Amino acid sequence: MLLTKSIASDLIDTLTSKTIDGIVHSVFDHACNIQLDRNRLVTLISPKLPNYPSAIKLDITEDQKLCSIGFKTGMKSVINKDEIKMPEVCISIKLTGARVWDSSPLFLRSNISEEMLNENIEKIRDLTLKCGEIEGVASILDGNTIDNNYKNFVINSVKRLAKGISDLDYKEITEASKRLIGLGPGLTPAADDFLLGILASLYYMGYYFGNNLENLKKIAGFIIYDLPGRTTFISEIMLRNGMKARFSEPIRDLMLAVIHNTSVQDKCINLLNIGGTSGSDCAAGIVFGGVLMAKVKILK
Amino acid sequence: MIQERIEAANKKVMEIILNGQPTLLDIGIAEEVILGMNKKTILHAGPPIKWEKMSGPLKGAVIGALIYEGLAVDEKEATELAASGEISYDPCHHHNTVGPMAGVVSASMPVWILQNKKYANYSYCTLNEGLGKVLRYGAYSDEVIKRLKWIENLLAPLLKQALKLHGPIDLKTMITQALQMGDEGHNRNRAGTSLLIRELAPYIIQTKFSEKEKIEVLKFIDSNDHFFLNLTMPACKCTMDAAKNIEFSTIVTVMARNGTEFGIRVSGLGDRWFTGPAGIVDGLLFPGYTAEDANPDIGDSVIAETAGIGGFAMAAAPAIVQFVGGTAKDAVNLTLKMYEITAAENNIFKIPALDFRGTPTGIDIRKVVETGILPSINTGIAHKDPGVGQVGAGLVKPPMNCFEDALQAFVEDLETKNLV
Amino acid sequence: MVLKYLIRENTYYDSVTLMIITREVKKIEGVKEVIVGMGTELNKELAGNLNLLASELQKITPNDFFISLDSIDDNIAKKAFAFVDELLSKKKEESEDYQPSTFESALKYMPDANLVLISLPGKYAAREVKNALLNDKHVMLFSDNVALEEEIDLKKLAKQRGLLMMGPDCGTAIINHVALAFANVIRKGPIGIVGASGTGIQEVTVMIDKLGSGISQAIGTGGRDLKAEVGGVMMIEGLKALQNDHLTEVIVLISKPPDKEVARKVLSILKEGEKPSVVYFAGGDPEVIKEYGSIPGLSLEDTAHKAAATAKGIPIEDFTGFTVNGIDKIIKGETKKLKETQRYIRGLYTGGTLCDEAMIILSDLIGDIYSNIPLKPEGKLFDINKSYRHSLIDLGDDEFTRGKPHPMIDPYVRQERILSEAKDKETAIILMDFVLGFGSNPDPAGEMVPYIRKVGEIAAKDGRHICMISSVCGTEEDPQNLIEQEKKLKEEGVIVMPSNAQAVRLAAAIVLSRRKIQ
Amino acid sequence: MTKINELFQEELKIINIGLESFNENLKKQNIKTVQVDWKPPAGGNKKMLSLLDKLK
Repeated sequence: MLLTKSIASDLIDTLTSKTIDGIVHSVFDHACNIQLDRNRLVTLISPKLPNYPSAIKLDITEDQKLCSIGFKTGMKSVINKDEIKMPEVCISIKLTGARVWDSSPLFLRSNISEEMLNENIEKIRDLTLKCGEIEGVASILDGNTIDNNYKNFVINSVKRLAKGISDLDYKEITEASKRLIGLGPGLTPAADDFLLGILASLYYMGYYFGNNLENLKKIAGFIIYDLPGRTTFISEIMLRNGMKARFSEPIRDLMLAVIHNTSVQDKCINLLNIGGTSGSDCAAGIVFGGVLMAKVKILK
Repeated sequence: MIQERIEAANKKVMEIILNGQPTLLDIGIAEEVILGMNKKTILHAGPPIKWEKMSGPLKGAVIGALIYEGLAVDEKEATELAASGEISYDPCHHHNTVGPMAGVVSASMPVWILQNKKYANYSYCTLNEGLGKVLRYGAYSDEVIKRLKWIENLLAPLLKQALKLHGPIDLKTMITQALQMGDEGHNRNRAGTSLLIRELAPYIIQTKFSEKEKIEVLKFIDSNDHFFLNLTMPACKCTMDAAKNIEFSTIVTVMARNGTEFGIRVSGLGDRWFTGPAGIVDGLLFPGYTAEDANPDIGDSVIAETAGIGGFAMAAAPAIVQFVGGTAKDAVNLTLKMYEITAAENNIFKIPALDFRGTPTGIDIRKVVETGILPSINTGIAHKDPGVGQVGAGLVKPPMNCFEDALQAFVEDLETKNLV
Repeated sequence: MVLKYLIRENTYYDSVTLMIITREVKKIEGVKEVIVGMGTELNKELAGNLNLLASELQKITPNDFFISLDSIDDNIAKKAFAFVDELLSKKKEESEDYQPSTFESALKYMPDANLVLISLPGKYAAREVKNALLNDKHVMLFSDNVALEEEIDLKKLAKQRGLLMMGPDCGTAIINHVALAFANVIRKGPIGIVGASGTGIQEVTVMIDKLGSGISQAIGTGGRDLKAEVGGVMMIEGLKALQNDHLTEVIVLISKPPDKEVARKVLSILKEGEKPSVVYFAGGDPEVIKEYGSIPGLSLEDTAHKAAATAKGIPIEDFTGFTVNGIDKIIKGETKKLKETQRYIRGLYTGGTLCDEAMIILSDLIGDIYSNIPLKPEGKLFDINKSYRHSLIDLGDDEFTRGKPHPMIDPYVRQERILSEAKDKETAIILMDFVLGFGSNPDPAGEMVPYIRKVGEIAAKDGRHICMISSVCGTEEDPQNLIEQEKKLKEEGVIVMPSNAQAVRLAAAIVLSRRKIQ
Repeated sequence: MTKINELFQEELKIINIGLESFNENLKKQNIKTVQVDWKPPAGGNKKMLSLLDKLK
């Protein structure tokens, strides 16, 4: 029997005393996705990964790989609030007693100066270019030196998205994000990570500038308006969570560091270290969204 | 042409390393036995570093040492003094010395005195303070200072007497035995510590100290599995020191970290350091700590891997395989991988699980760069804040650029000599 | 420019793996562009913008993984995908046996290794080959995409050191009765072979086995060895070694028609030696061979027959007939069943040299043959996906595989193609090869069975009968087992001939007998 | 006797660098092999490769 270290708070509603069935959707070294239905997902992660929405962190060692425990794609699983069972391989994961990791947003007032805020955003830009993987969408942070397929493809859409947000032109926002969702390699395509970063900046920077959260949510909603069927299932869930301002621990930590001017560098490096290009693409989104919000400040 | 020269030089270096005879001679006071030390000198682990750049544990240890030496009464005074420029900081490695974790050595600390009998060079290391809140992890509370004083006033004098009665101890043989008893000489020192007690106990009894004091000392050593680490390290140090400065050799003679940077020295490149950022240890944390709490890699103890034990002898220590993936085979594969980057197999340190094959010894920078395989180091993890102590243990790798920079410097050296 | 793609439905890889793939594939020389990702609309559009969107990619969904790449030629694409496959399947099982990281360290684990088998991406291969040769190890180099200059240098080095250097692009060899890369399990015997073609060696060794004889060694040289630039270095070294080998009594040489000078050089080596030799220069002039005292082989099968006869000391005759009884009855029966519109042979080959052999035989017997790898330029198919008159297709040619493994491993291309041939009212005969042995698909016949049935159904609906003729290149000792494979085909009504050449001749005979009736 | 002819007398012992399926096929034939876990030298870093080559 496996024990659980922590469980994301948004899963509390999903997992009740009623037992539901799920199918193992995909297995990686440190994560295993279980699909419950078209809209719901539970992710088992090893302690090596940070907490994120819909994730359950298993109490195993960091070196232990999930595939070596026996999880396999297509396997049936039975889930309720106490336990996840995989009858085919006799795995049982005990959920009771796990710490709850609160995946909801942490909006706290900050009175740091705008210059400081901008500096922090620039710091993220520098770090991403220096330490990040800029083979994906993150390459757009760089002026002209890098030339790759993604950059050329996204640059116009990104510009349109910026204009859409600053003009509050919902149609333009939707059209532009439609040109981004699902683009790039990976389980979470690069442009999706980028959009997630924009959502993070939209919410946290937007809150700093005193925007009404309902307005921010509306824009977020339009950004992912055309989500269904445009990207992978996992990415879809990730963006839906982002729309609700639910972000992974490294993203939330970085945004809090930016707003409250704490250890931006450390938190940014943490984010950049996330799987492949994902962290860097997301950081690029944060920079892009951050610069945009610094310009727009209060949305009309 | 040049290849032959390098091979010849490396062969010589390996002969020196393999022929080393580290022997425990005595215990002395740092200021009296270590060259170039005075009251205002603080030696530390790793490559050179300024006060401002020091990480939490190292700063804490410096503060503790200044209080211990009576140069400051409290943290505030010590911090001021530390930053004043009055204190000279120097790596242990510049003084034939090594220190675990923060590796801080100050003037009045007792030190083990070792000699490489074959080449007549000496090395030094402090006595291990035990577990919990200790100076080497940057703790400097009263109990820490008190223990240091106890070491100075009882432990060291008593062991010095016992050693005198016993005579010199051949450490190479003792380390060899420990490897065959499940130690790898870095993260596990239980067998070595046991062997040492067994060897010294009859003589501790014969010392002129009181019953109570003898019991205190024996209990102290017994309570600390890592007591022997502070002998393994200087044993490796005097072995490796004899092999430095051999022209054309690409063998690494020093690896060390100060909590901020990782540094290496290469035999054919003299006293130059090649440094890069110290890594974060990938390992198991003690309950209640998270990766956030961990300080970057710190300590001179990686001299063990430099000399062919520690992580390189992982296959010898099945008891601590949870650090490397969980199975004994993982441990064996880890050791096997190290043969890819080393110049020789040890003639004395043997691994039972590999049919008594010698441990991979003598890291060749060329092989590291060519294969992309970095030395695998077993190590403890210090809390990033001073005074908290050890929070876990695991594996760490040096930054690749140390080896790349060293290789580049090596080639440039040859170019100025018109040899390539 | 060659466009290739690979799709894996409902498959997920982490982005680290995909990044490595993108990086590593882009590093391969000759790869112009590559895109790796999930099949989202935008990824497909991006692929389109980069001219990397094959029409099949349109159908995939966001939960399907795909790779599409553009490279300068087929070989590079093939290599790139083999490499991708390897990267994707690289699941390091925990606690597996230790694998040393370099050739040098492998030597420590096996200091007495005598052969190094190399199948790295071409641009890395030469360095390792050189290393192996300098350590006095024989080499089989499976990789292609090795520069001609490198091949020349490496072979020179090998010759200097008296070592074998098989390849580059050497797909088949049997040394000391060990099948290397793609090869069959062949009985021991007195016939030694040196060949510049992989499937060529497979067919000849298999035929020798079927004829009750066996081989001593089968050395591959790689396809370019007999070019003027390389000068047949390894062919000559191989022949000399066989001449000095006391277990070899008869020598067989297999190659496409070589450079004239090289041919003379090679033939004179055979002439100097005392051992009888059979030489097959596919479609080449037999007179030159006779001039030097060697026996010319007319087909791969004839080559095997002559070698076996020589070894047994029985008279040598050209073999252009059949070894099965009642062949006339088969011809008559099949001819009767064909409708008037059914006039043409359609050959669907997985082995390139077998396809070549078939074209050589057929063009002699029934005239012009069309193909994607024609003997003469005017025989080139206008559209390789659509057969025209008598068409013989090499499905192993890169134009077909498009990101899939070779059809000897994955029968997909042929499964598709056979159905479109069935629908064509002009198709009279479908000819197929099945290559067994190590390296090949574990059940090539079984994989085709459902499609063969469908062919029957399609034709029957239309009141037609399509004659299916095949040969299985394999032995009873092969992992797939010749008998079982043949049985599967026979049960589906496929006529199974003992060799490719006989299968081809039977097809020709049926076509000719139809012509007579008409 | 040449080295090639010597090879014909010996038991094959093979070092396989590349496709692991070849190695598996050899193992099925009870051949002693060592599979190399090959990676591009110096991780493909051209500068480092040129430095290494200078030392050869």
